[in-house]
Amino acid sequence: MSDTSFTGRLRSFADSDLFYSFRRSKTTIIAAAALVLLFVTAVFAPQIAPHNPFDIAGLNLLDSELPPSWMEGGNPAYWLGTDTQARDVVSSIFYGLRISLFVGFASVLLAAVLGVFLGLVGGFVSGFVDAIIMRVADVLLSFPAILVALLINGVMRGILPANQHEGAAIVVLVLAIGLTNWVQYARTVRGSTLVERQREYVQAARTIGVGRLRIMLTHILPNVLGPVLVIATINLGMAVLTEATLSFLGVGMPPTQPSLGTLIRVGNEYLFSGIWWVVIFPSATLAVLVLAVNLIGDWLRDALNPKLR
Amino acid sequence: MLVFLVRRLLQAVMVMLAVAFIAFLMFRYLGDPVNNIVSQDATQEQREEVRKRLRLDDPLILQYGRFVVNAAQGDFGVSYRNSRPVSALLAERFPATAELVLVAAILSLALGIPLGIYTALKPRGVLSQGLQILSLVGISLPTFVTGILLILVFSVWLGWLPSFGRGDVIDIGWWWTGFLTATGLKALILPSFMLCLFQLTLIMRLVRAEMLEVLRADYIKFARARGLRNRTIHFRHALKNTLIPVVTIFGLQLGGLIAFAIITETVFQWPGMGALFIQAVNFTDVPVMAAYLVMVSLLFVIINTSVDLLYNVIDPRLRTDQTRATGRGA
Amino acid sequence: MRKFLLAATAAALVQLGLVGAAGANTLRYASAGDIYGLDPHSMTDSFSINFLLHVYEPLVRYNKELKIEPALAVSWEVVKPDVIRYKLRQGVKFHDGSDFTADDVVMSLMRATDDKSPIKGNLPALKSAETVDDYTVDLHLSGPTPLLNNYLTNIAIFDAQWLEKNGAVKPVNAELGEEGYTTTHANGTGPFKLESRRPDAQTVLVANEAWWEKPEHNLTKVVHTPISSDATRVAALLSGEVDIITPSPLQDAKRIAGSPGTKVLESPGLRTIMMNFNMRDKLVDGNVEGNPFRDVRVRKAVYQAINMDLVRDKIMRGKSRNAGMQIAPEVPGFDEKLNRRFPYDPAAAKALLTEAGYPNGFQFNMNCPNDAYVNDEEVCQAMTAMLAQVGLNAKLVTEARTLHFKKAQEGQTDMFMIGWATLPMLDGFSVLSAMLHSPEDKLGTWNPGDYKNAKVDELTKKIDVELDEAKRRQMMIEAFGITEEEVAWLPLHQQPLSWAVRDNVEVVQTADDLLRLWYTRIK
Amino acid sequence: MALLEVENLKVEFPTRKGVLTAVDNVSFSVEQGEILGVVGESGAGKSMTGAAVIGLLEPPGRIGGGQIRLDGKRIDNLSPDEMRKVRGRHIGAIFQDPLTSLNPLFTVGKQLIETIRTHLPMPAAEARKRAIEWLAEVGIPAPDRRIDQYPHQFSGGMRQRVVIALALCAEPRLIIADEPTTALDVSVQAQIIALLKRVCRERNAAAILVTHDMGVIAETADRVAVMYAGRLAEIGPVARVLQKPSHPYTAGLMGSIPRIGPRPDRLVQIEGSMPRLTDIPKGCAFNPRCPKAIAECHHLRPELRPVADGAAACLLYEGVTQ
Repeated sequence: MSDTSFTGRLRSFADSDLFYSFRRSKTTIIAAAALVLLFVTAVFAPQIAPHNPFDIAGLNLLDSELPPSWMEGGNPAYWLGTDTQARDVVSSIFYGLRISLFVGFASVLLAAVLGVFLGLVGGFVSGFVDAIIMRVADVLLSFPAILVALLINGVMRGILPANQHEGAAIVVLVLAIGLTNWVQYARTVRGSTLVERQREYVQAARTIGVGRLRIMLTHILPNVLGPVLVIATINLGMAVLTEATLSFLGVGMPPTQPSLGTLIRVGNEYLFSGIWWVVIFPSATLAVLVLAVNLIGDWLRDALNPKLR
Repeated sequence: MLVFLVRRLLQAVMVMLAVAFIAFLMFRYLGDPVNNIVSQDATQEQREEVRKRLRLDDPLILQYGRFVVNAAQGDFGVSYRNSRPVSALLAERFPATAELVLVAAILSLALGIPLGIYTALKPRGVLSQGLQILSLVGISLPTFVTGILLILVFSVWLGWLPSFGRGDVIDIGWWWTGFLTATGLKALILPSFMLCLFQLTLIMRLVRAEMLEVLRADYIKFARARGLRNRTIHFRHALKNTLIPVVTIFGLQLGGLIAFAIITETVFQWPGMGALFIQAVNFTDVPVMAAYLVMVSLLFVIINTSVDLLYNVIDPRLRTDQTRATGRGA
Repeated sequence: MRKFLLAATAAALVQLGLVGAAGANTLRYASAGDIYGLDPHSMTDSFSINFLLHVYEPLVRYNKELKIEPALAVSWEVVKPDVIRYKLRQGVKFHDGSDFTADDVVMSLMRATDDKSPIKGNLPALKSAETVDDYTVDLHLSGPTPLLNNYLTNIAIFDAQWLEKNGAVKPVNAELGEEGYTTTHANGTGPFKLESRRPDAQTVLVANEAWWEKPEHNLTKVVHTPISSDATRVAALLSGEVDIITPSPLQDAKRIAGSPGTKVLESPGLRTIMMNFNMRDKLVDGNVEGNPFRDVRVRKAVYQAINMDLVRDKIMRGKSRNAGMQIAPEVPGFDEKLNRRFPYDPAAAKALLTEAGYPNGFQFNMNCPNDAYVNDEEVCQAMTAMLAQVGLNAKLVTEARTLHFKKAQEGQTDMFMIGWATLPMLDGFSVLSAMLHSPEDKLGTWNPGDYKNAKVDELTKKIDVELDEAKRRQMMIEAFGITEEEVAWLPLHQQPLSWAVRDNVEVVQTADDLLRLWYTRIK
Repeated sequence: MALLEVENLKVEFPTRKGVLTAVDNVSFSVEQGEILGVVGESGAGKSMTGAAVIGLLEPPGRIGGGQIRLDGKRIDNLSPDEMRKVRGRHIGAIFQDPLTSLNPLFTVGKQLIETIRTHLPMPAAEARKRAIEWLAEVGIPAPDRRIDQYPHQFSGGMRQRVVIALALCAEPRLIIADEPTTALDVSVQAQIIALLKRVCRERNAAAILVTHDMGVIAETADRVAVMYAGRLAEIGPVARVLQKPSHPYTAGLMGSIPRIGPRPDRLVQIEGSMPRLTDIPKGCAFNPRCPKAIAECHHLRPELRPVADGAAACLLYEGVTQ
């Protein structure tokens, strides 16, 4: 009888195949470490960041555009230098990461859940329902996230009283990115569901009276998780960047609270002008984030894939 | 097959109507076009006049109805910004985007599939691990940063490639093509590579995942048992089976390319529909935006339908079984 | 190391012929946006109109010092307070060879001020025009119009026969879905002729050998391409694909100056950036009763809380010029004494706030564009930080200009940023009539904050019809004095013009940020 | 000299919990034209033995010891390419599920012609003629029309016939059939078995028939080898082994087959189940379940001894008294 206490469960996890394949591949360990590090810095940003870039009263324009501390003209208080608004680059990355991680993961989750469910329903219950879902997908597919965001933003601003706009900004971002990205998941899952639906094990399950919903979730879903994971991990990077473009349109976070994406978008204007650190470090952070997520996605997909075990 | 096409056509019309309706709903939140038409020091009375002449104050439904009726006759109205009929603008711009997206798509397949196969056949190889990480870096850097870096290296430092524009184009009747001139081709290299980067990574990873799975299939084991050469097994038997799901994803991602073209065209000043759309958003040029969205939605329906048809061509199981073909294609 | 690398590429480029002499004297010019079309009467965008004034010509034009000088008209005299007689230049030919006569002027003026013409507002006072003889025209006005010539500098003169032949007598009105012959064809008298045009891709002009004036320029061909992305535009210059770019991003100035073969031209421009105060009864996004901005002490506190020297040195890299007035020195109505700003003094600002009853400040909305003016978003962010230091909590929103100006126009902001260059009339009256006069049919269109001062309204109406230039300027200075005392607006600075050229290009940079190629030479 | 000689074959699987031995020094040989049946519960190592002979062990499985000789030449230590030439040309294979053994996207003819031309250089036209002959040979009606059809257009039985054609078209002299009839219904099974016997007899080809179905073995095989937990329990002529099994495990197996006949006696059931590879008992692997187990069986591992006209690995035959 498996020991269901926490330590027991932990021990049984420790010697399971999953953990074994994790231990063996070096890249996955590094990726996991990087991801944990990024999460920790994001969650504990206020505690560990040397400065608070969002406290605009504390900014002193005199020390803007300082190079990283190890270069001449650098100030040791600002390890990686400061940006045009005299915000410490390191702290801005920590705070920016917080927003980008939340928006990124929340929107990918929303898109994945919505997409997978509609894909399953579409593929499983083909015919009329399937046609509607696919056509709604086509409609949504043609709208770039930018336009959907403006619509949701407009509606949200219309409903909520002025003082709640701050909080609403994040919700608008997640909804906008999520609602425009679910289509990829839906179509992929639909494709696989059409194939799986023919398989004997599904017909067998139906003959013994298993509910359609349970069949979809417990039988078909594990088999279609592979491509979904690939898309989800790749889309995370895209979601963070889309958030930056939306902020540019005034829909996202206010400029005084830049996300990681916004730091890159603003910094990009200065790529040529010599203050490269304003864009290179945030971009590097994003690159590490996306890399880590995708490598872990790969490992998870191979480890969980029922066929590969 | 005909029934399938007719049904898809009907659905396409519905999709376009829905897209146009949502587009009109949305334009109210994009800012007021009048601000851009009249000069900054125009009087309130002048603004009212423009609003009246553009019939902006009509109820939404009326504006939408008028748009649909005109669109049916191919008249998408005139752009507020450069006072030219939208249909002419789109006809001029479509070839630029089409050629860019086409080359990017081909590039992503030409690079994506072989790389996907290589990383699948030698999963543990150092090179394939490296390739995988490299491909990931390609999509984790924001596109506008990669674009600028490409320009910095290939135009400014090396001076090999132009940093902007589409080079010389030749008018072959109804289409402006950049394929037939040296400068046109040179101008195409950087933007198409930047555009294909995202698609390339996705195809590579999907081909790898599918190939790994196919290599475990019984018919592959049987093929090896028959002593067939590795090359035949990998590139004939395994590859064809791998490509079926990749076709779906590719068809789907083709749509993504069109949306992505917007950023690429702005960075490389590529005179395509994407750049036109961004100008329209900045200028709240309602006719251009509405026409662009309707056309893009038509494009998506066409792409999705052709992908489903392509499914039948590649997968003989469907082709020979007519009834299931229409079922599957719904 | 980078310096060496760039030098090497420049040398390499020459051998590659990428940079090589493309034709005798071809100038490749890249700007941020493309011209909207080829008909100068069908649009109000000042960049497009100026570009087209290389192909078409007005009766009078601005010279290098932005003073009015004769163009197609050689002289003018006041026959009656509301009738001005213009003597036209003789022997001038249009590009298609037909002669320039008085009929062309009358039809062009009537076309520009036609009821359906979008630029009707640029020539408000004209009632009708009448030919006296082949080379003399009388303009009948609705009243004395001291700024008539300023307006005429922007009205292009078409060839009457050419218009009739191509059915383009009526102006083209984009909003009504018309596309006229003049949108895609051009026939002017100007120094350059249109050779070819692919919208948003390339427009090519060639020198007009038969131009009536001896050309100061030595160009044979001009190739204009729009490049909207700043970084790409700079790259195009550095890689030698273009000879001149306007505007050139401020932050890249050091880099361009440092690269071999390129240099930067910078000077403060006419466009004055300023902030509007919402003086209506309630704040849009405030947390206090009523509207503190109605109290001049609060407005003065905001004024003195902002350190414009720091903004100039840090954000604008020392290139902007701080402004006390809402107009630049080149604009009539400017007065040196009035241009001195209230001193930056956070302590005084806090004292004023306490005196006005808001010891720990209050919350309000501040709306700025992020793609309209030089470093607009960065300036607003810096101001938000400075205001926070005196307890004023500005909730900053930055967005694209169409969204920003829509909100500003509809009074949905407490403070909003706007830039004003008084073009095309180039006169203080433009600010007084649009921004300081209380909203009243044609006046006060950019006064959503509802600032109202009877004396200023009275003075503005008098200035509109005062023909005596000295008296007109005195009244303008008096009006501006009042509005400054009352801190009706918060002027910030004149933003810098920044163009970048290859070393072999000599160009005249004028404060209105408009490139006049007939003064440009290639060494 | 026998066509195929397998000596002390050992197949190992290195896993993180130590090296597992799936086939533990098995020896047997197959003469020309002879059909050797290999039976045993699933997981006894039957398929693993077949896979080892044809060199298709799934990694990380590997041959840990012993030799496999075909026509006297060792084939267990060949380079991958040399082994590839053996497969198909000298050793044919037939797998269990006809549904998945054929590539769905290629016509049956294309797969046949491809295999023929890989091993027997001939022009395409002639290869096609040969392929049609093979389809006829395995009993496919209207072969010249059906050659251009796709696998999904054939029934289960028909597809297994195509698989057999594919396995034989390069004229191998040894066939390894791994559960060829398991996926088919009974009526089709009989046809496939008859086809297999006829083909082997006509070509004097040897065959190893791996199955858990005693009925198939009784009808088809000349000799039968019984495997238990990766070891060879007994081997001998099929008639004798079925009637008078020497090894207690074989007896148990035979007892559990329902017989058509007058006496409705109870079926003999063997208690417990076959041990997993990770926990094979010391001594004779069958001892915990063996009714005749004696003390020594728990720690002495029996050698394969000639018994009657075959051989068996059981302490009963090593003169060890009760």
